[in-house]
Amino acid sequence: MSDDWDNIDDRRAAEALIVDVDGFEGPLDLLLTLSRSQKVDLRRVSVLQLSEQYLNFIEQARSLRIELAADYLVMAAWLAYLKSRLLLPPDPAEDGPSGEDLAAHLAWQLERLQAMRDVAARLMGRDQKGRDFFVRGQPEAVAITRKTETQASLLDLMRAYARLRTRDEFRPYAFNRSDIYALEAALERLARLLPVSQDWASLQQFLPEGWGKAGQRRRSALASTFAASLELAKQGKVEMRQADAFAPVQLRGRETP
Amino acid sequence: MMDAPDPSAFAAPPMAEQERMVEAILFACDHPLSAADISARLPQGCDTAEALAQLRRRYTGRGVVLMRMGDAYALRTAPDLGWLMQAERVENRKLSRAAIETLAIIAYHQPATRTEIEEIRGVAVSRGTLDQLLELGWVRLGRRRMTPGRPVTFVVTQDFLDHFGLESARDLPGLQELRAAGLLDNRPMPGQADQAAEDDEALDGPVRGQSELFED
Amino acid sequence: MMDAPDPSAFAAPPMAEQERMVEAILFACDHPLSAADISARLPQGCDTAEALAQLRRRYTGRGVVLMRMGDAYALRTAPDLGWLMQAERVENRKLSRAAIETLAIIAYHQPATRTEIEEIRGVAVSRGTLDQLLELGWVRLGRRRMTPGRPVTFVVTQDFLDHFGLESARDLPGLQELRAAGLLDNRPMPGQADQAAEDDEALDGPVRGQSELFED
Repeated sequence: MSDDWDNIDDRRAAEALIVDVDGFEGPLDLLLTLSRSQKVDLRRVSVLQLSEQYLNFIEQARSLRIELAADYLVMAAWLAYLKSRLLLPPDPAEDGPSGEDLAAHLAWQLERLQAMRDVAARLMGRDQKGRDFFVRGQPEAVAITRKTETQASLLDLMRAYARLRTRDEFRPYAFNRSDIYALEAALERLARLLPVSQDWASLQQFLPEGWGKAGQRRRSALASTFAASLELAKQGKVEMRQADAFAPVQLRGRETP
Repeated sequence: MMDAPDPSAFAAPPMAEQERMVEAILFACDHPLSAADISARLPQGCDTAEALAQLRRRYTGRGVVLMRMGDAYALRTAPDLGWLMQAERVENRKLSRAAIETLAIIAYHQPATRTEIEEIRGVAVSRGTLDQLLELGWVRLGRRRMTPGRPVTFVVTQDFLDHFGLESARDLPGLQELRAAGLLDNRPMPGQADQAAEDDEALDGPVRGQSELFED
Repeated sequence: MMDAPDPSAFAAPPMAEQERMVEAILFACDHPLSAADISARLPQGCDTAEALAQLRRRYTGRGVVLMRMGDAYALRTAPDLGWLMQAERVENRKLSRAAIETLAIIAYHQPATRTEIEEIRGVAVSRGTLDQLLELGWVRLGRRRMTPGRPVTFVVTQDFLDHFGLESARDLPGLQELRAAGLLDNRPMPGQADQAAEDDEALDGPVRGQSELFED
């Protein structure tokens, strides 16, 4: 499937051309239209004859210098191959499906497309809401209790996500998570460690593993841990001390009464 | 005026009263309600299914009829009286031929992947077609197909059933004939069978599509 | 189904038919109608007053009644059943952009930590946004992430799936699929592709989000 998604651009370009080929919606549509000239039930359509009609059409379009979408040419090549399989006696040495099998499949595809068109027309011909039958014109909402219903559709959701993932160039503010040690994380870690550390220990000793080396990671971890210890001191869960300005900050857990 | 029945009473109200309640609930509402929604609003011990069945009989042949869509119900004007309602008519956005065909393919082959839609129509699904069907609320995402690439699938919605007056996807016009004629099968191109094993589409085997909807 | 009576016919339809017509008109109209309004919609020669009288009798004691207000008529749910309508009053509130984006990120990347959400949105997530989503029941707390700080994660709920008509969050289309369905307008600028790939890696790395399912 990934192929399909990848060359969507090409395909969109191709689509624009398809519209130009006398209003046909793709090779199958063209084949279906051509098959009508045989004036037979689709099940009895002559695929050989159809292939010739198609190839003639393509030939004509080319001589008129109409630029054909790739789909049409691929189909033409395939039909030329099919024609040869149908006309030549089967080669016993060759594997693979017979020309008849391939022709039957193509006929089936055409029949299926026609069937889908027929049922689509029947569907649209059904009684429709707002045209043939109608909903209650004055829906009543005589409620005493109020309920707030939040509206959001799946489309809103998907569009929001699409918007987010495609506006990287506009990102006003972003940081690399791997080098940021969040305050919440520090708070949690300290709260977990303090009950077992009744002795004074320097702040650095509380840094999480892998964050104590140097650089941005250390700075982030230190800042968060320090802020977290202040918060815990405020809550009375930790005591802090510092011998002098710029001396190491020390802390120890405090037994809560 | 009758007394309001006490909703907290132990014994369920008589069936005639249950039917009135269901009638009032459905009447007040312009969108379909599931049997569960209705039950949730009725007093304990009510037989919603029976009340709905009675109500449906009562409205048969009336100017307003009880319609069912999926497991939900709504009152709608009788379709033969549509011509009286010129003033209420809502102009629908005109759907393109591609959109109509895509809708039909999803309805008859659901769950259908984009690739399947393209295979049947023989042309790429153009930008905006699925978008439009999703926006109308007639199509929604189904389960991803458990095949390589796990493609997204599309299925039709209750709104779709409601809009076209269908009780269920089973009632789609011509569905049985199409199935009997093998036109809903998933037939890989001959000679592609071995390749098909690695292909997105064919892994589900020959029985696929709506069958899962109907076999329970 | 009965045939639609020809509105231009000379003879008025039978009274039973006139009654159905009045019933359908009153049901579908969004405001009360006077007898003259109704007559104007009916075929020539109808006896609107008589049809209204019959309709009124028919609905006597039902869950719905024909009410007269001034010189206008409307069908209304029976006053004694008002208590059934209590759950009906619904105020619609649109989800804020911040909330829908946060929800989208959780749905696509669950389980997602707050930091991850902020990283993708590029702005801090306000407490209220997550609270709102939790309160709506669309998001709940998942397992703590086994990374430094053991941050809490958020995941979407069954209610979320129900509301958005999804069978599972895995059925949400990925970026490529969104683009293919025409839901994605801006395409990354050439040269931004690498950046995007890195972002995905960053997320998929220790996190093992759902994105791996969607981006291929």
